[in-house]
Amino acid sequence: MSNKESELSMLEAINETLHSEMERDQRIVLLGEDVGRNGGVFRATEGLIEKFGENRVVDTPISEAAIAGSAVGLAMAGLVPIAEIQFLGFSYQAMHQIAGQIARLRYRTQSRFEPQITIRAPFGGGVRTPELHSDSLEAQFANIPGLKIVLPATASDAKGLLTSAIRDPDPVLFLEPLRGYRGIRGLVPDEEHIVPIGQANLVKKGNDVVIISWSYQVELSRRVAESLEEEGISAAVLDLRSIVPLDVEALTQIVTHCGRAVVVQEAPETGGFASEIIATINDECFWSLEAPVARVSGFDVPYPVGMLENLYVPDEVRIRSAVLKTMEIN
Amino acid sequence: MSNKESELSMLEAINETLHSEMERDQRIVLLGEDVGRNGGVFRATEGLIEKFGENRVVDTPISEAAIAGSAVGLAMAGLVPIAEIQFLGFSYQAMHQIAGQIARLRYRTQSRFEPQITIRAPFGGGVRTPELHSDSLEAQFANIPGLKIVLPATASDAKGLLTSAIRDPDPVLFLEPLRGYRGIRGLVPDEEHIVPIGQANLVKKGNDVVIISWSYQVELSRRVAESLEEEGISAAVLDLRSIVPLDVEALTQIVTHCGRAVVVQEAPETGGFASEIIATINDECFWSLEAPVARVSGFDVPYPVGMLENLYVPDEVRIRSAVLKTMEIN
Amino acid sequence: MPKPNDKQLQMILEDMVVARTQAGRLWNLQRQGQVGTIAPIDGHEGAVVGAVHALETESDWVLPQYREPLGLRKYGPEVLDTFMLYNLGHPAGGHIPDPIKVTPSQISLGASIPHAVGLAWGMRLKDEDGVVLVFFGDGASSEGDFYEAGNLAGVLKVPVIFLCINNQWAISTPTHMQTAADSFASKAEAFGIPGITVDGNDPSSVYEAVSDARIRATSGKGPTLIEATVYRLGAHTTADDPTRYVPSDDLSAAQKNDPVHTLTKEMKDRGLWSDSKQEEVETVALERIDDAFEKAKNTPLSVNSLMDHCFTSDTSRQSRQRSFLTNSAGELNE
Amino acid sequence: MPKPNDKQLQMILEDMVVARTQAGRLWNLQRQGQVGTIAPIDGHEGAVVGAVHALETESDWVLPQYREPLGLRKYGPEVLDTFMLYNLGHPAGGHIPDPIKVTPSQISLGASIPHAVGLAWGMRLKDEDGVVLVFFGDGASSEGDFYEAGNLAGVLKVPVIFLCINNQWAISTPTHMQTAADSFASKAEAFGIPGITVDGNDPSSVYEAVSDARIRATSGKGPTLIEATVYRLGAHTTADDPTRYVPSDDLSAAQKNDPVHTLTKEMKDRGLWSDSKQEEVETVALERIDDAFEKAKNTPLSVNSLMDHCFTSDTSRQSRQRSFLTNSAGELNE
Ligand SMILES: Cc1ncc(C[n+]2csc(CCOP(=O)(O)OP(=O)(O)O)c2C)c(N)n1
Ligand SMILES: Cc1ncc(C[n+]2csc(CCOP(=O)(O)OP(=O)(O)O)c2C)c(N)n1
Ligand SMILES: [Mg+2]
Ligand SMILES: [Mg+2]
Repeated sequence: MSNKESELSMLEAINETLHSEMERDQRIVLLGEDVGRNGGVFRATEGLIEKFGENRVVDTPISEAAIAGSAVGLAMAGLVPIAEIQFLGFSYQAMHQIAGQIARLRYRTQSRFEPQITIRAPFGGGVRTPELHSDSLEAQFANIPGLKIVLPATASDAKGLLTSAIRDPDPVLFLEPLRGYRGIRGLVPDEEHIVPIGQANLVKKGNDVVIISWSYQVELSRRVAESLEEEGISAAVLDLRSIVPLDVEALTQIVTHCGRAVVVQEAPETGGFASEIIATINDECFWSLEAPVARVSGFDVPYPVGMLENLYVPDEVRIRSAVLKTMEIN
Repeated sequence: MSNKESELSMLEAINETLHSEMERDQRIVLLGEDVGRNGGVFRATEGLIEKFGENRVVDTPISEAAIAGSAVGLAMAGLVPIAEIQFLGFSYQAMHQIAGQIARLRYRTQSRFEPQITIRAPFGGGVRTPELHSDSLEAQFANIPGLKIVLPATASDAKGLLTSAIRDPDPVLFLEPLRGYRGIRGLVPDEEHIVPIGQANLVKKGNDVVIISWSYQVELSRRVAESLEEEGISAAVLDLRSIVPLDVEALTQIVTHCGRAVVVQEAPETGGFASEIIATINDECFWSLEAPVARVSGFDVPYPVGMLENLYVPDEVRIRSAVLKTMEIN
Repeated sequence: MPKPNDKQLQMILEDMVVARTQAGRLWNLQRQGQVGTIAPIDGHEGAVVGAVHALETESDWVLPQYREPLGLRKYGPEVLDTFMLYNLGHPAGGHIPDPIKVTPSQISLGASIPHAVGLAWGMRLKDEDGVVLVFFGDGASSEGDFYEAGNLAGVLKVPVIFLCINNQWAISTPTHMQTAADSFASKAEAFGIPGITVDGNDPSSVYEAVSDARIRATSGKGPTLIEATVYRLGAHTTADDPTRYVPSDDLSAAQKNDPVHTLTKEMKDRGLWSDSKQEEVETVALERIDDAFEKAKNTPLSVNSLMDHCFTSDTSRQSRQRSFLTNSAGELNE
Repeated sequence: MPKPNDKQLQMILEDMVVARTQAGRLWNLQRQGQVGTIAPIDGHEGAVVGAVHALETESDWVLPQYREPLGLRKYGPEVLDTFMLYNLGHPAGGHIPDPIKVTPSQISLGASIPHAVGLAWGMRLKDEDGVVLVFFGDGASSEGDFYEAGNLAGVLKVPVIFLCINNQWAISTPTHMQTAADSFASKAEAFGIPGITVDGNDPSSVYEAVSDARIRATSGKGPTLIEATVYRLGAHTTADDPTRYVPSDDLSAAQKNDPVHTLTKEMKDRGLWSDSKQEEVETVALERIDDAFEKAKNTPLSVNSLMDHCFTSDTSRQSRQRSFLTNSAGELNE
């Protein structure tokens, strides 16, 4: 195996991974709205129907529940479905299948049936989409036992984690940041690349405070952390990569080391996954804390229209200010 | 107005409230599966169709999305729908209407339309129901801005809070504990009784530790707290009554006073609302804490079948042991 | 129109009598507090058994709603054994063993219908023979899942049979409040597939309809929607009081068409059934269910069952929860 | 079958020309980065305007999907004014003022259909005159919401008109992959209501069908499903590249039936329209949309808008968030 890498956007990395995994495993079937002829509304599935044919790359009717629900049946038949929900907000239409069926199939049947199902969906703000295209719903899924929730923050991880997700015998919700599709680029290994699900990534080391985040917010957190170096603040950045399973060990280690933490999420504050991080820190390393953990979040309102988006989505200014405030506490 | 009270089960209190509110407000329309002729599968809507007729009490087809979705239209027409979802687990079928439409109607239309909608649904374990009848999904709704989430723990609050819910111009998810329908009884004012939404109830005062919970778990928490008195532990019990809005003031006050806290929920641990309580305590009264906040929860698996239920649902033993452990920390 | 021959009709009647007999015993077990909520099959026997006898157990899948399991005897004793575990609330009640092509009860109405479509689709992709038959009620037909899945199946032309058992009620909701459509079968129009209504009290009619649909499906012509009309002769479940809403005249009328009685009489008249045969079948059926019940009761259950089979391996939090459970099991499992 | 008279046809054509003209301007504004993603109405003008002209604006509601707003001129200038705010991403773009009986665009496919049923139901309960017309696409018809709502409407017999605009595409999905049903109108069978397919390129046919459905609805006979067949002449949205999937032959064929051109020609032939009229209408349409755009751009926006209108009053956490926003607004609003 060569160790060559290419610079790709996150979108290209995802597309490439779908190509190579479908090549590797004949059981994989891709289904969703506009995934075939159109190559996906963002081109994530470009070229797949041409290469693998209409049997393995299927444009479905506009029926999210039937997409998720038929994925269950495909898995029961021994196939490996990769279902696309065009925007995560429309997973609500399929919630009874995702939460009520997919997440419980193994448990309900005591492993008679194996839900080796990947659901891909873009989400997250910053690109002025219409309603329900930007909502960060990951915390709502995190409270549904039986679903793994994976959120890559780099192009390389997009490949490594998607490979793992597809091969994982458990159902994985693979959430792709809209803003990262073209906005995030990086070196990606050309050959097979596996990043195990459940291992957080310490993107940047640091001693004074750790910024904990996932998906696109990692990029912002990293920038903030780097800019803070110049001011003499040594901020670590932890990319959770997946929120279920949560890498409690990595989280505990870095929070214990730094004593201060800021959690950044784009979702509404109340009931967002940042709360779970704080609760976990409370459980695991309460006594190491030198200050309360800070949260940077969206607000407790529906994801807003375009002109208000910049106010809503956490940005470097807000993250920075939260870190500085946390550092001031004695 | 007389101050007379009657002893009622929570179910009777709910039924009585529906009767009196429908009497008071001609705009109220009740809709759901089996709510009419059958009086609801638990008899919560007993006698209503006889009194208010088939126009105001409507047995719908088995279509949760259409129940929630048509409630939006009824509200747009100026009516006040009370929709029943037969079991909260089947709100997943209506999630795109509840989360995607009802919760956003006011925001999206900048108050052109007012979603004065109450959605009633039973939930919670302990009565050996089939799948999806017992699941505690409140945290998943708490991350959906625009929904109020009210969970009464006593018969009297069931009346007082349901009255407020129905009259509230904002949409309210009113969650009724299955185990409490007949298992919880108490004195309920005969006349109009209003408990404002958003005010927690300090069920029991205490100085050493506070047990924070909602819905049926309040009853268990209260019993534990009372039994601990004999052992010289003064445990307060806070019934949140609603998780959105959350009574941050009451929460902060009692946690600050006690310095130790245990949060009890029936939902799975990861991403349950207990995490939000802990995050809120971290925000508001970190420095008062003498020990990390303890969580007593369901487990991170789907709600199990009958024979495993007692292992899953928090009981007095587990709550007690969590309180004692919290008290031991120095 | 392949009709069941006399031999098959005898087997069908036998399975119907077994189902009816075991349903009675199950009802009593529930009343004694020995098992959880039960949804009796009474009135559905002809439709369920007739349908299943038109299938090939080695190749064809059956996805039941929750009222059918006692009628699936043709698929092997494992179905009843597992069903009894299910009724006890034992986690193993969800695991009908391989290679039995039957899924456990589906509580979420309509939710199995897209599964059936996906499964049939997968079988075709794998070039497997066979069809998928999914049972659902008149009530379940109002769920979006039915329509979305039916429409998808029509487009994909997968080998699936949608079998709607119209027993006139969805708990307390009568069919005229469930839909204004001419029939449940007529909903097939929306999917561009054939729809047919058959008398579900006559297992031969159901057998024929399913056989035809099976031929259609296996020859690549796609799905069929079959509506089998019956009458729910019992309560919705052990938790239900149908006297609140079922008109007693309707019920008496329906009882005259009781599928078990009707076929028994016809077969007796034709010399294909006898009182002694009936007695023998009933006795064996009761022994069989009592055995299954005993076996189920004696199936061990460990504290670990609560955590097993969520994921293929525990997350770190699940490990912690599992240890907690194991450590405090004595205390917890009073 | 009430047909539009010549006067009405002139008004219909005028509204169609206005819609087409303004759609062009909107497309350009989007290309200049002045407004967000646009879903052009091109090809739908006849269906939308024809339908709306059969309604009574004082009593009848219109619930659009997202492609219709420019065709709703009959409902008053507020529709365009609000639509321009919407296109800018201004929160006021969701508030079409009372008493205009039009809702803002619905992004969630099919989600407005149960709203329409509930609204019509509520109007009947309140003894109000009028009907509710809900627009949705061939693609949206595959959502469970369409079927659940259609079925409920059939049972309740509420005064609603389901208007499915079949433009042959759901983004890149052609109708034969959307459903195997004979037509979208035939799905009405599943609801027990009448279904009719009309040529959506001919506004008169749509007008007639909606008029008939309106009479049915207001006389208590219940809902109607109308399928108006058109062809999407433009891209799905400004973010779409239809050359990837629309066969160019199909598109050229469709362009020959362009509803605006066809009616223009017919009306000119009949002496009811002229080039100068055309020019005048176009000029006014452009002035009108430019005005609306200017007005929208100048509509103030406060930081508070982010928090307003979630609940009737802020929760304590929302108050804290609001203060945070207001305090740091300078900093945030670079
Ligand atoms: C999605 C969903 N909604 C509601 C229920 C509650 N429920 C259980 S059975 C039932 C009626 C089902 O009627 P039908 O499908 O006709 O089946 P039958 O019981 O008549 O055999 C209802 C409403 C459920 N189990 N699932
Ligand atoms: C519930 C839902 N699923 C998916 C989408 C993404 N999407 C937007 S438009 C569209 C196609 C809609 O086609 P159709 O209903 O025919 O309307 P048209 O655009 O052709 O007018 C899709 C899939 C959405 N907006 N809502
Ligand atoms: Mg039924
Ligand atoms: Mg279309």
